[in-house]
Amino acid sequence: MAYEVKTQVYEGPFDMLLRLINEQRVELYDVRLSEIVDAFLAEIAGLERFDLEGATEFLLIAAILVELKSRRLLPDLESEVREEDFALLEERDYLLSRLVECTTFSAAGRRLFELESQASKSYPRIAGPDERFEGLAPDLLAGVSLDDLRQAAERALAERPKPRVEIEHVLVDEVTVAEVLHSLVQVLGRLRAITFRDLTADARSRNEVVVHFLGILELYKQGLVELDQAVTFGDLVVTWVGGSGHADGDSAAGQDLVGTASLGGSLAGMEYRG
Amino acid sequence: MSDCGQSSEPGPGTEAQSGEHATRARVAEAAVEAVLTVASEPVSARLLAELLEMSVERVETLCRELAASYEEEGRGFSLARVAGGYRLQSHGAYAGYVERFVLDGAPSKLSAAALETLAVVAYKQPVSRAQLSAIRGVNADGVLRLLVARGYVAEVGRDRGPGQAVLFGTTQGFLEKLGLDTLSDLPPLSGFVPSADTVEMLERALRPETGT
Amino acid sequence: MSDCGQSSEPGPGTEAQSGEHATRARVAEAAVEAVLTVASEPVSARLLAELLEMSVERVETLCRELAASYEEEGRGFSLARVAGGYRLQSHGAYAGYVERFVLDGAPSKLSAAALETLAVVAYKQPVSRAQLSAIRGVNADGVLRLLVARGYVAEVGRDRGPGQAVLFGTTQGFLEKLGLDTLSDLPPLSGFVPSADTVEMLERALRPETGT
Repeated sequence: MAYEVKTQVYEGPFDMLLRLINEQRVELYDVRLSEIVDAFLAEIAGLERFDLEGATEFLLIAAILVELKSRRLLPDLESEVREEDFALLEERDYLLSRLVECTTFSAAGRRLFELESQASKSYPRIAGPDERFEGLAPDLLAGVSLDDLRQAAERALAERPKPRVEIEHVLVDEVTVAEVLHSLVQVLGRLRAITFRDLTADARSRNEVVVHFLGILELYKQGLVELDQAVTFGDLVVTWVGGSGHADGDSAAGQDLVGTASLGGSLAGMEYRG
Repeated sequence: MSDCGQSSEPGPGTEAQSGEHATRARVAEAAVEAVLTVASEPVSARLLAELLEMSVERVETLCRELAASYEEEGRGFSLARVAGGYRLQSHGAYAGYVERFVLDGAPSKLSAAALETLAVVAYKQPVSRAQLSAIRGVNADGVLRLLVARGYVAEVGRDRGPGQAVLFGTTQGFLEKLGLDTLSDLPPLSGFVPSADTVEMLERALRPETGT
Repeated sequence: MSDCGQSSEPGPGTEAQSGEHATRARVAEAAVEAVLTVASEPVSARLLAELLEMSVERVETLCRELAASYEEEGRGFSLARVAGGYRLQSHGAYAGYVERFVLDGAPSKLSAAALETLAVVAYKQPVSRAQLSAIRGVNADGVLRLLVARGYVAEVGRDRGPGQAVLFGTTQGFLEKLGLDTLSDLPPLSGFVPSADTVEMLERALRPETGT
């Protein structure tokens, strides 16, 4: 399922993760880490004081996500349980408990929204006493000095929320995995086998090479290509085994792969920024 | 009970339905009641007619009947026709209670929010609702209505731009209460005063804040 | 007609008389109506009891009955209990007409992130910035500032620990906006804990196995 994540400065990593996992029903490895990172960086940029605690917390979560993501992305070459897996399990439990807490308050927030929507249909009467009681009604300005008024004006004019700096436009996705997948499926369907070096000979940037590599990994994961590397650091040969029906880029396989585009986009974005 | 019943039928243009809020006349009556409940100023028959999508004559008949029924039922409020419009007001028979309430119970001070809004109107007049909301970062309508009802603030004109937004300014009464001759006697503001451009920019910045 | 009936009977302390405004209960009801008509904020049962010279319990019963009768008669207004007091408000069923009248434009809605933060404040108050940030996973300053500016949340004190962090809580306005009488009317938080299925789904999404 194709989706787009709108980075909103005020939405935190937990929100983002939850929204993606809960509502969009995407797998964890589809989560755009760069979105999360960008949101966080934007928050930090807007701070007068650097929040070390928050940053540490965030880095921990980001690290867990990267770890989990990379494991899901790579083929399961060795399945033995390693020691660090236990540490990972622990971290995962931690993350899970945070997500459960966050889910709870998300749901509570939605309920508050419902209550407010309901209540906002009724407008309160605020007319106050009519002129018959004017003489009696306490003068609301009694005791308000000119200085109070000046201070109130300064408060009101100063206490403006800071305008948000739009950051979305900074990210330029030169090429996404979705686009690459589309062309890879066509090229491979036609040529059947090609070295990765040849495949990326026309790449204009390292980004594009990376994105192609991710595309190939995805195709491998889907069982559409076979990979062969005779010697370490040698040429990687990509062989199409997906059948001829897949030469059409709009095939079901192509559709399924669109989600991965986010990852490519995110890596491209990060590379671009670095 | 935190709120007393919230069925969700007849909006404007909705066909009258059977049941409690049934007949067309009853819907119109209730709509008048709803509007007058939230109004701080008398509402003209013409405006009511527009809101209810019926003739001015029908509105007048309806209001007369409603007023008579309140009187007959011995309600504590009455529907009065004053200064070119209709309004709900406390019934004269219960003025004693109202006086005691006004003396003892009514808020005797402007809230901080109301004072800030009043101050912004005073210094930046003429200002529109939207500008006020943008400056304060909140919808200013409720507070504005209170200030108008209390006679501190009044409509002073219309924006010439598209939309012709109503512009607000302070009243003579406001000046008198604060012992000022003219607005130029207001103490000067120190520090940053946003220009119209800045206000507009703020308005824009606030807009994407809507729910996901 | 310039005003609809201004007979001059029962003020406070006046003996109930026979006739339309007759029975004691009806006088009390009408007095409540009169006071709420001129009020601009919710009026506490205690104050009403004082004005009417009757017990708080009787006032509460009376208001409940009055609210029920408005509802039953399909009135355009309702008598609601919010933020610790009673107020007249337009009936939700006629929001369409009222919105056309007040021209507020829909008040800008809170974002999901703001709502979630609001929920944390509501259920965990008093709460510090750091606690909020920890729960939401990011710095909460921006959202908090918005909630304060919109009048949902305010500083309510200082932590006694080192650093004396500012503590936040919900406001009277929060109760009014949500149509709640007191904070104890908030739906219990336990009702929002995700189901076992959801937790399992989250758990699965985090499982580091290679998916196919």
